[in-house]
Amino acid sequence: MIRILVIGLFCLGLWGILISRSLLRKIIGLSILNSSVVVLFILAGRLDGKSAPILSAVREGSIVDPLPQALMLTAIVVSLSVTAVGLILAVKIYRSCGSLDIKEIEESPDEYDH
Amino acid sequence: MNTTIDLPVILLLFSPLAAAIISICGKFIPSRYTEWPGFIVWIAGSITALAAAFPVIASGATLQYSLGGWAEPLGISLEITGLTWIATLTDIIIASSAWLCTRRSGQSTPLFYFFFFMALFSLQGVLCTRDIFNLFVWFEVLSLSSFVLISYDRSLISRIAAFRYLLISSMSILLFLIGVWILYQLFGELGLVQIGIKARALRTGGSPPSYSRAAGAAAGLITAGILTRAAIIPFHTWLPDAHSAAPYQVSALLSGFVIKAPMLALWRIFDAFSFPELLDLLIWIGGICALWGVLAAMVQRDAKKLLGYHSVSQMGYIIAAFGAGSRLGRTAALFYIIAHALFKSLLFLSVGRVTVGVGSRDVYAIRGGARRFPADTFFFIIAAASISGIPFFAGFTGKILVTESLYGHPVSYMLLAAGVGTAASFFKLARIFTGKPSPEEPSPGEHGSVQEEDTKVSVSAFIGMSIVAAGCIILGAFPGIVDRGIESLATGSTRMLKASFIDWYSLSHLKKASFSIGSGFLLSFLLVSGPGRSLSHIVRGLKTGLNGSLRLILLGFLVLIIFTALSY
Amino acid sequence: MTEIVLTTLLWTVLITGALSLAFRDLFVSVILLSIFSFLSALLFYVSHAPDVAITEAAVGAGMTTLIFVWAVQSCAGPLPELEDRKYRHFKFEDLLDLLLVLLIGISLFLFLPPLTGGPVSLRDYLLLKGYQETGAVNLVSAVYLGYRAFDTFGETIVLLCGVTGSIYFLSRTY
Amino acid sequence: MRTKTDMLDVASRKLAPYVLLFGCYLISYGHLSPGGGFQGGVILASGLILPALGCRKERREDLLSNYALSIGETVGFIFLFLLGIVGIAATGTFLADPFPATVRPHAWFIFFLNLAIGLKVGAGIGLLGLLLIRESEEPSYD
Repeated sequence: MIRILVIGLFCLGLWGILISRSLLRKIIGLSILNSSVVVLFILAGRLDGKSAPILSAVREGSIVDPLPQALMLTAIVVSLSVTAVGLILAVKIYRSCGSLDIKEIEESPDEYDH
Repeated sequence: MNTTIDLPVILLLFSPLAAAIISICGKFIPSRYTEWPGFIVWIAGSITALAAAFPVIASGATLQYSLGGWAEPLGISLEITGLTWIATLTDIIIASSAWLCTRRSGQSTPLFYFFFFMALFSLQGVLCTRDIFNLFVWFEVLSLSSFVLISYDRSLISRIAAFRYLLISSMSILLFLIGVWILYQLFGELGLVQIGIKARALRTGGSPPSYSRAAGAAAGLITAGILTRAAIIPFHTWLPDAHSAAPYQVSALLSGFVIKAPMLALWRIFDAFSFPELLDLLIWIGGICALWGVLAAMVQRDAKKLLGYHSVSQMGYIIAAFGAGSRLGRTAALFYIIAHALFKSLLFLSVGRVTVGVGSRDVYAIRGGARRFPADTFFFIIAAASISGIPFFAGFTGKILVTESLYGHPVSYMLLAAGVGTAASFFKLARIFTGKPSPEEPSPGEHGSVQEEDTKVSVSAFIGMSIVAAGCIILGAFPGIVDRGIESLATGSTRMLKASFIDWYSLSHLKKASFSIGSGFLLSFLLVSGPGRSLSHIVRGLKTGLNGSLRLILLGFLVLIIFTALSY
Repeated sequence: MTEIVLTTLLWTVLITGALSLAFRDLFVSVILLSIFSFLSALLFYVSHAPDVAITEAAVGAGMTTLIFVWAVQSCAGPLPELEDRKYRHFKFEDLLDLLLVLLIGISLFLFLPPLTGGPVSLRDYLLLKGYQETGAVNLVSAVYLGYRAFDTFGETIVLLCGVTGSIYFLSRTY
Repeated sequence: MRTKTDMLDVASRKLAPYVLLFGCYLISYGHLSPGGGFQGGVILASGLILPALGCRKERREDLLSNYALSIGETVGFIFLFLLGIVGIAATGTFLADPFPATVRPHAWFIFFLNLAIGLKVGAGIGLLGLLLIRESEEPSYD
């Protein structure tokens, strides 16, 4: 069940990127996609361990794998940077075009194609 | 045969970073105190490192470096192989010439140099790292600095191109990360060497089919993620826009090296995986890529977009040669990577200077470039002769190597046809240098940023472009010597070199070259004739928007995952 | 027991994400995305990943939301209000997209390895030696700033490039 | 930003120091408990942004100027880079723990790394947030 839900979350992100025509909504889709990858990494470590990977807090049983968690810290920061740059670019595009709709933006006159 | 020498690796990696830090200080102090020092620190550090590494590389060994003293599997290791060494040298040549052309142009600001050197730094990381998650981090640094560089000159088109690139590359890198997760879940390793050992054990040992399917899917996801960065069909749609919208110095760097570095990373990943079925598929992908790229390039009206589609096409040659898998194929791929890096950056620099000087990028409108830009015309001729495969230039040697490595394979005929198209489109592009400046051409200064100095080539730009042009000629003029060196670097051994058995100027090779150039010349007349132009207009109308390219990329991922999972 | 908690949380995360994509008002979408981040932070906390939970809460629910709110506010300014309502009728193309995404989901479902039972050698090594070798009680810190500090170094450079690029894009000269 | 009541104004001013304190806590205890340089840095940044977000425009006084923040970010990054170089000097590898193994169970090196990252992230993200708020107050159009 968990497996289906994680993959469902991933598909939701992809679907969001694909169908939405607003640039901002595409970035929302990208955020969801990124979260789904983080959830995948974290949950996979989770199901084998019984406590957080902090030695002072280990109660009984084994800990969860700390390595994917460290990797995901990096992935989250990277997604923050990409989101920030993407959003600011989208706003700048909106200010030049007056539209956030990708179809309208791409139909804006391109002097060499017509 | 591994040696541990620390200094060259660290120097190679961190001299671009130091240059970036020095450049950004130009925001606080006058930038004339930071411009040259940054460049000199970078080039001196890199060249020293390469020189120091050379004895080890020449003896066929590699330099390794574990960061923080933590070895794999937990830590991260860097490595300089022969491949990295020669690729870095190419990178330095191209980047220094792009840097020299940037001086005195509108892009010459501390921030531009900062992102320029950050891109070089991440390229070095991509080339050196031996850890698959670390590769992801460097890819992200590379793409973030590319976004800024592409949209540096504030035009709407460049912003849209940067946004498309951002969305496509971020989406595909997340699929890449899922591949990394599969590998970690299966093998518990992130180092490429360890992954390779376990993957080989998986293939030979009788493991359950679900495991090998998962490993295959991981290979597919990772390959597709990297192919997106290398702009191979069907993942190429971001490239022509991004490379044509960027300032021309950036296009030279992007087309010259930024799309090659992922190829070299893929090379190391394939060494780890050893996946012959996927290599066979890559040959076909390469053939289609070469042919489609050149078809799209022939019909373009925008000079820089034409060059951008040519990058797609030439990446097809590289990946087809790489897919051949043999030692000759690898030599051909590496040779072509270097040759294409040199002549494509020279093309972007010379054509870019003309288009900026004239204030237009329309192939059909610009005329008389040779009178106003004599130096650029000279460099253009060298680069165009190289890319079209005229004997004694780099492209000729490269094309012989590629076709020899694919001897008898149907794809080699596709590559021959692509060669005809390449010649044709460059004859078409060369028209911007012929004739007299026409009266209807937009006058300089109309677009605001065009100054009178732009038409005169500055000394530093001339030196920069001469270095690259010399590289093109050396690669073409001494094929035997150069290829032996490249083959020994590519394969890491010096015995039984295949490249030394090729008869470079045999009759069949010369016949092929003259056939492709001759028919290309005829085809170019067809292209610029009335019907050809209207046909071109129709084909140009088939461009894929952002949503279309996302669909195409996801479809590519789907096909590749299913193929690799079932065939591993 | 925890299985149930995880499944419930995942469902709520999924539904919030879907709602955030479905709402027409971009502002509501952004707030829902913030709730989505917060819920996934909760999910990470339940999954014994407190470090990731704090990061997700600070970044996803905090900073990202701030930037999103700014973007939505900037795009609804003096210029005519954007509304993608008029494009909202379902088309054949959308069905093909759905099919494509579903096929990718199905192939991932078939080919992904199970979520449990991965190799544990690195984890056991860290439990045994991590504290002695790096001195960090928090083993995530031991990996993040000890064994794989180079990743962290690269990550700060990503952030540096992102922040510098954003500032450049925001500046008046751009 | 239309309706900023006195309540919001006062609350955001009084809350900010505690947020900053919490950020410092996360940074300095990153090796012992959940948290660390990055998380603490983001919290620090929100502590810097909070007064700007809540205060009325005319009453706004930023804790640190943009110039100071950009200097802070650069200094943080160079500090991090130097920490790596110290590793080269001490043991020969970049980002190695320079403290002798006898001190080892104390995570001094990780503490310093957290400090550098916290400074860099806090200043960088704080600067970004402040610029966004200023930009929304007086947007620029091309």
